[in-house]
Amino acid sequence: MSGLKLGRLRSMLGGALHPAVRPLAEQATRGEIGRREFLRTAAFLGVTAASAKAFIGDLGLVGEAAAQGAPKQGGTLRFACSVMEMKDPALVTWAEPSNLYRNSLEFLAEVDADNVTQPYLAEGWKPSDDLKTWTFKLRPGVKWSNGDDFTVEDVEFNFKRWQAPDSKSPNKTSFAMVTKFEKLSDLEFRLTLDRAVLAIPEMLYAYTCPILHRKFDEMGSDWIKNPIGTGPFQMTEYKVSSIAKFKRRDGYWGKPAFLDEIQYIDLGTDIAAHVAALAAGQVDVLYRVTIAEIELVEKLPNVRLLRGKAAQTVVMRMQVDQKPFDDIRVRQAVCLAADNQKMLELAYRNRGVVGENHHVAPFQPEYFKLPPLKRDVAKAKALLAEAGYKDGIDLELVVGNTQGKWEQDASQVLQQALAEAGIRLKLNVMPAAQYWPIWDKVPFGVTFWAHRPLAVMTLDLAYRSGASWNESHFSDKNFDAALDKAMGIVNPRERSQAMEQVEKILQDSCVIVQPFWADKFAAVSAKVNNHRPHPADYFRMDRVWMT
Amino acid sequence: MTVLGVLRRSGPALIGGAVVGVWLACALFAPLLAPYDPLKSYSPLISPGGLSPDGMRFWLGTDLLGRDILSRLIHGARTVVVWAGLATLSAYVVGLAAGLLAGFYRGWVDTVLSFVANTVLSFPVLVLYIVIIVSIGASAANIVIAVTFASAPAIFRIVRALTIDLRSRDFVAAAITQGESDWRIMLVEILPNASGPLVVDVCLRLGYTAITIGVLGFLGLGLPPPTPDWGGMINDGRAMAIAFPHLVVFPCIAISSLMLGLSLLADGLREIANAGPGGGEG
Amino acid sequence: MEQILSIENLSIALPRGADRGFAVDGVTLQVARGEILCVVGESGSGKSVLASAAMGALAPGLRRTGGRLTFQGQDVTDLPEKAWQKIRGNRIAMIFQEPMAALNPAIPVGGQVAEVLELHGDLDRAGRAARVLALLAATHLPDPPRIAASFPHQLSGGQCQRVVIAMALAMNPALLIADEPTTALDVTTQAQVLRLIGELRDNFGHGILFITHDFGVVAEIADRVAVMRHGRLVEIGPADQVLNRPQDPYTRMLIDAVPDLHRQVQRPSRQAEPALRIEGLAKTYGTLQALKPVSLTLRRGRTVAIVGESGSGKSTLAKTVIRLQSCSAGRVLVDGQDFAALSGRALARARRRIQMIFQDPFGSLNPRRRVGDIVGRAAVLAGMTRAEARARAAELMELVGLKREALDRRPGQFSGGQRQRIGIARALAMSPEIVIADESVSALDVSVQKQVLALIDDLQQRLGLTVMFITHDLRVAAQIADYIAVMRQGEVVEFGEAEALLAAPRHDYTRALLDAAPGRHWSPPRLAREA
Amino acid sequence: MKRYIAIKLGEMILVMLAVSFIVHVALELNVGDVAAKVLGQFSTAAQRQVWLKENGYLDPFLVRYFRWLGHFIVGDWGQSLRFRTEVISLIGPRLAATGILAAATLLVTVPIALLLGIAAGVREGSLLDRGITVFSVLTTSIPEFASAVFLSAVFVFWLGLLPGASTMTAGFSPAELVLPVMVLSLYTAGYLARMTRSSMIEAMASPYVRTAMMKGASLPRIVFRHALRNALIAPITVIMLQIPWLLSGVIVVEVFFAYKGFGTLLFEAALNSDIYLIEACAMVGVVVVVVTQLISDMLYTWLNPRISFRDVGRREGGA
Repeated sequence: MSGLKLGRLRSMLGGALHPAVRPLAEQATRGEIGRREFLRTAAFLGVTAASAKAFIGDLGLVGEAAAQGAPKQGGTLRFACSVMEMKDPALVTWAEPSNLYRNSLEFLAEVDADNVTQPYLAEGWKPSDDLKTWTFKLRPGVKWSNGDDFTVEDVEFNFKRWQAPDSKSPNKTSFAMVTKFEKLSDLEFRLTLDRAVLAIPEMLYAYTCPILHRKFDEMGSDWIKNPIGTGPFQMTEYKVSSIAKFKRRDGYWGKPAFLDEIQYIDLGTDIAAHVAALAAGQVDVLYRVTIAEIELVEKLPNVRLLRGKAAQTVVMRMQVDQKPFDDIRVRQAVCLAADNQKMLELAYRNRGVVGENHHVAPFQPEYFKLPPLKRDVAKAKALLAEAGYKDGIDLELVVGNTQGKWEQDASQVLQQALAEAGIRLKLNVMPAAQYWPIWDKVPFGVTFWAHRPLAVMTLDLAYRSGASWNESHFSDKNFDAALDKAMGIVNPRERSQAMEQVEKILQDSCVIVQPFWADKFAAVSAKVNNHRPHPADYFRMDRVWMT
Repeated sequence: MTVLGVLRRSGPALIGGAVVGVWLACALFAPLLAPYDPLKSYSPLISPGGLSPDGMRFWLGTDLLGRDILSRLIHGARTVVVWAGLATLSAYVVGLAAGLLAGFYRGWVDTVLSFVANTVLSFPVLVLYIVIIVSIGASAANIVIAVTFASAPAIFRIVRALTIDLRSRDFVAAAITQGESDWRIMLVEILPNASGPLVVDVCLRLGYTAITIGVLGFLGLGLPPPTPDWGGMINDGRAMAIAFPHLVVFPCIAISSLMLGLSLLADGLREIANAGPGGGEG
Repeated sequence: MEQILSIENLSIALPRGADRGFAVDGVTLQVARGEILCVVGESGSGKSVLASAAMGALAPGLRRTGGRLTFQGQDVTDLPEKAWQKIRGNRIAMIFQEPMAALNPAIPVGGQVAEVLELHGDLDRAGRAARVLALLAATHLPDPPRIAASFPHQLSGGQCQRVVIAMALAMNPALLIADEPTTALDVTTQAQVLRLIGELRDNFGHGILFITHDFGVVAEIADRVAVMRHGRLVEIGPADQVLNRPQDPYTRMLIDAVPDLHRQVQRPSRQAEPALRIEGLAKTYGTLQALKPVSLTLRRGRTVAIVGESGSGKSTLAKTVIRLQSCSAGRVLVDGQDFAALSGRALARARRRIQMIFQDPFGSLNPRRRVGDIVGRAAVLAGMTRAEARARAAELMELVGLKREALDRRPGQFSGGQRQRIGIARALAMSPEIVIADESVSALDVSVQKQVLALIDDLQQRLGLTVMFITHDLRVAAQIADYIAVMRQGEVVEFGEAEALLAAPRHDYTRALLDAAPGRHWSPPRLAREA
Repeated sequence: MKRYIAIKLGEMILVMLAVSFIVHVALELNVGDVAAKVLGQFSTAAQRQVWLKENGYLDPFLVRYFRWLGHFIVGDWGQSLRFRTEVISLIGPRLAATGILAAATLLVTVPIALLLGIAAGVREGSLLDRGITVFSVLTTSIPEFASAVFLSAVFVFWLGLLPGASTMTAGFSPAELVLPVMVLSLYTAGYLARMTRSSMIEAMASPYVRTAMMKGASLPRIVFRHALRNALIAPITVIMLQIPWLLSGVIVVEVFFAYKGFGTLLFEAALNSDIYLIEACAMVGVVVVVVTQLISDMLYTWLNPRISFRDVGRREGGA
């Protein structure tokens, strides 16, 4: 992690700095905190990151640099993306549909393509020192597409909906710590939490958190029928698994979008068809390109491959309360025998960063570097023998290929590696649709974890005792406490140090084999400008233009 | 009469038999014939005939995970022979039993069995596969079950028609007048005489079953990895085929050559059977 | 006399690997205007190949290796295909064995006749239609317009053969080649077709090359006779000479084998107790009454021949008696026990008492099993060990005149006659009291037929068998039966002692059958066997 | 004939009952997953249980089956879980799309296949025959998903002539039909050509062809007037029997080219345990199969005057 040039930073940030920014900037310069973390925290402290765009090139995000030439108004963009059912945006279960309504529905905060959190419908926010009280100020002058004013009542409606006893939204659990929603004025509200949470703004950009109109339920709880939103586009057509169209609307509170129309075209489940469609000029943007198509996309004329780092990964997680994984020696043997580097090399062709079995990415702000993992087949064997599996052990790994065949490929490399230690791994590969209903039920499974701005967000969801998505059933009081501690620290450097213990407990417990952090790819036709891969695949289309 | 003796009577049968024989040999002696371990990763995406960094030559190249394609093809023959063979065999057991019973007894037995067969045949086959495998999961054994379920009715029809025909032959009448038991008549008098057309059908069905396993792989319902199977190899390499054609071309050649061999064999056997007396033997 | 067709020293080679080198071997013969030359021979004698050669249309694999073919003075030996197309159907026409199969199932027969006119004549459409109707009328088909519009499957076999003949006559050809034209027909139909062919020769003076294996037919129709054996012509001459004073030993043997309609052998006394009584046996399929109540008594050690044309119910009777199909009503009494009412184990036990010898020696033996297993199976069923069964099978083989080595072979390696012997051995293996022979000699060549009939007769004498002999051939019935039952449309119309019935038939239908028997006035001369 | 159709339709209803029951039983095995599919993989067990109860999934199996049956008969085919819309409204357009694909495929396939089959069958064993046989065996032995790769490599990526996906979202586009039709035709044509060839060979060896030859007819006349009509009976009935196959067998091609037809609908429905949609698809499938069988039988009778409808009902075999 190289430092920033302090002079450049100063010139960029100008004179009017929040007092806390300066020590941050110094930390950044010394390389103690990441560049992105600096920007994020700066924004967090009320510094708008408007001028930060100049840094994009330095941020390790290959792809779209600063705008090429002057933006052009108009045009229709065709976006290859599955068009799924999404009557209730708070209930969608995939990022894909969120990218559709993202054109019309907006969030309180935005995490942009650089992983920097920005004000959105909320103009700003301010946490208390103990991070248990958050005050949000809403943007004035925002109007719904039906002419209504956007007020704090809309926000209150959404929070109540998420937290209602019969709520089926995952938001119910993710905002369970919010004990009180207070309306302070028409454009101000305060959240009271029962524990310190650092990532409230980031959490509010989750794809289940779009702000719906306060009368959404009164109007039939069907957004497809009543597509009212605050965003720059208006939905005009919606055919599930076929096509969705959004037209630019007048009266948007922000800068009007460049595109006249966006069409989302459902190309089915086979990504080969997507690439073929892009090659044939039938679509302009691919939602996603998997590692399998990389070489092909690189060869295509008039197509650009976009690549970005993201904290997305697969984990081969073991349920710690299921035989034989309830014996830590078995889990240790699996982790020791696994070859994360080889999985990255073969299954993801080295286009990523090797994983360290603790689910914190080196490019996430709170990462603490632990000593590197060492593969030790002999020790794995010894542990197995100790656990009573002298002649090796038979395990079954369930693979859903939810993100592509590389999950299966990685599993096959794992299979080879484990075989060396006498672990006979059987792969049970099933279609994604079949895998999802059981993703958290199988004793040993491969799960894809999408990007989250902060590692603690993932850890909180997936490894805290009793957490809703705790698929491994991992439960450790020390881990929970350490995580709580880290989550209560604002200063990145201190937080990173606090993370040492969190990472170590998780790594030592051998809950997951985490082969690598997978780079993110997207592809666009050469006509498309300023489309940038977002680490979480959250695409805002209002700044994209066509030539 | 020896197998070779029969095959020599028809050019297509000889060629087809040779191709099928080569693949059978591959299946039998895969570990001896394959130059490398089919499951081991060496060096990814080497082109055909290329060398790995440590100087090993891969005549058909390596796949995405660095496994030798030639070795996987040779071992894949075993997968095809075993699983397509098993699936075909079990479909035959069911189809034969039902067909013999229906054709021999006619009457309500025939009505019921024919209705069951028609019901399954009215079911779009691929949907049948998908529904079966989605509801009982994808595994080699379940593929066998699915193929059995889907092919048995067709076999049933063939066997039933043959049985009805043979049932009217005088040698069956002779057996009846001798007071032979029904099952003996079916198994000793009828079944061996139905084997001619059935052998031809077996050849073709084996090929289609091999392809079906591949198609199921395409739909995400195939044999579990890392079992090297040709359909799966094609499917795995499909997305990268345009950048790395060798991933798909060789397994395709393998599957097509086996199909071609089986079809030629079937054609040849049919020719031999039609060639007249003497053809009924062996 | 004008020679229409002249074949000189014609040789036709068989493909390599066949059991002999030539299908036709140095044959020389002529057909003159207005004469019928019958080519007689047993199966495999090369007579059909000769007919194809005369049409210039050898089957693939055959080739001419020598000889000349002259047609109406023109050397047609090496005529190209195009030229042959102008001759075929025009100047030489053919009549086929299976008239139904010879007609295209998808085209109305009128159109098929008209096609010949279209190919060779210069008539317009209306002219052709009129000529088709005239031709159909000339072959004595009723209601020609209706026939012309019919598809082959809507016509009877005899009608189809008339259509084929009409087709052959369309261009009034000089030469007609008839290849076993009546073999597939019932005897009364056969008589009509033969009469028609004779009439044509008389009226139009065609030369006719008539291929047949049936000496009765030869006696009925031939002007001259040529006898073929293994591709060679063994004898040729006027009909009277060849039929009554044959020179060649082979011809003599053949003619000697033809059963005589007028029986000369006296059979021993016929008084015997009943072995099988059929009482009011009936069989219906849906609304079709295949067997009207039939009653018949078979006496021990005697033979009853059931005679009738196809569809008369004679086979249904046999199958119902032996329980290959169930009856709708009636009883079958064997020693007072109703065989028709048995079931289960009792039926299986009783089955051995009635056995059957089947028609088709190719279809009645399981080609996949060894003869020893087939014949010895009865013994195994009776509870003998394998070795005992084998010994018994060997005994039976000797009984039917086969060698014991035959036990290790499969049916495919035997000739038709030998297979029929194996079939007889199998039936006898059960030590039955009653044997039903269903057309058991009709698929055999005449020389073989004679041997098999003699065998059955001999066994009957030795074992005291009661025989029910189903046949369509009156000559065979006359040869073997003590009693004859004549069946028509599921009914026995006449029953009586054989000589009396043949000499003085009482029922019209019996009379008609006898009248239709080809060559009924000819008694084959009984010649000392020299061959 | 009327009687025959009535029998056939009665049979169809029986088969539909049987098939619907089988599908219900098969999907019964993972009925619990339905809630997970509707509510998302991250929903809680309690939420799923409530949903199952609300939607009647906790009732006994037979109750649910007969409830479905009752609704189905009156035209209420239920809601698709995946598309959250009336099943009945989904099927029509998808069926039409696949119908277009199937029709185009047959239009391309049939003339080519018949021509090849006849050419090969007239002279069995000739070089042309061997060539055509090898070609047709080859095309039928390349899996469709492989030929789809090769064809799109050539026509989309290399030559850039054709669109790579056939979604038809911008309305009907013949160009988007080309590749799927090509892939399907390759396979079907080979199969059909083989069929035509063998029935041509049979016809050429028949006595009536010999009769025609003995009439002095030339080879072309023999082939086209005598052999062909009889030889076509089998292939034409096979063509009809291909239609159900096209309807379901196109799944691979439709998925590959993202064609929004009946095949992809079925595929998605099956993968998502979308029970009502699967049921409806299966029912439509049965109707298509039975109706094409019916038409095939009628064609058979029409082509083959020997067969009456009574016989057709008893006819065995088929493809």
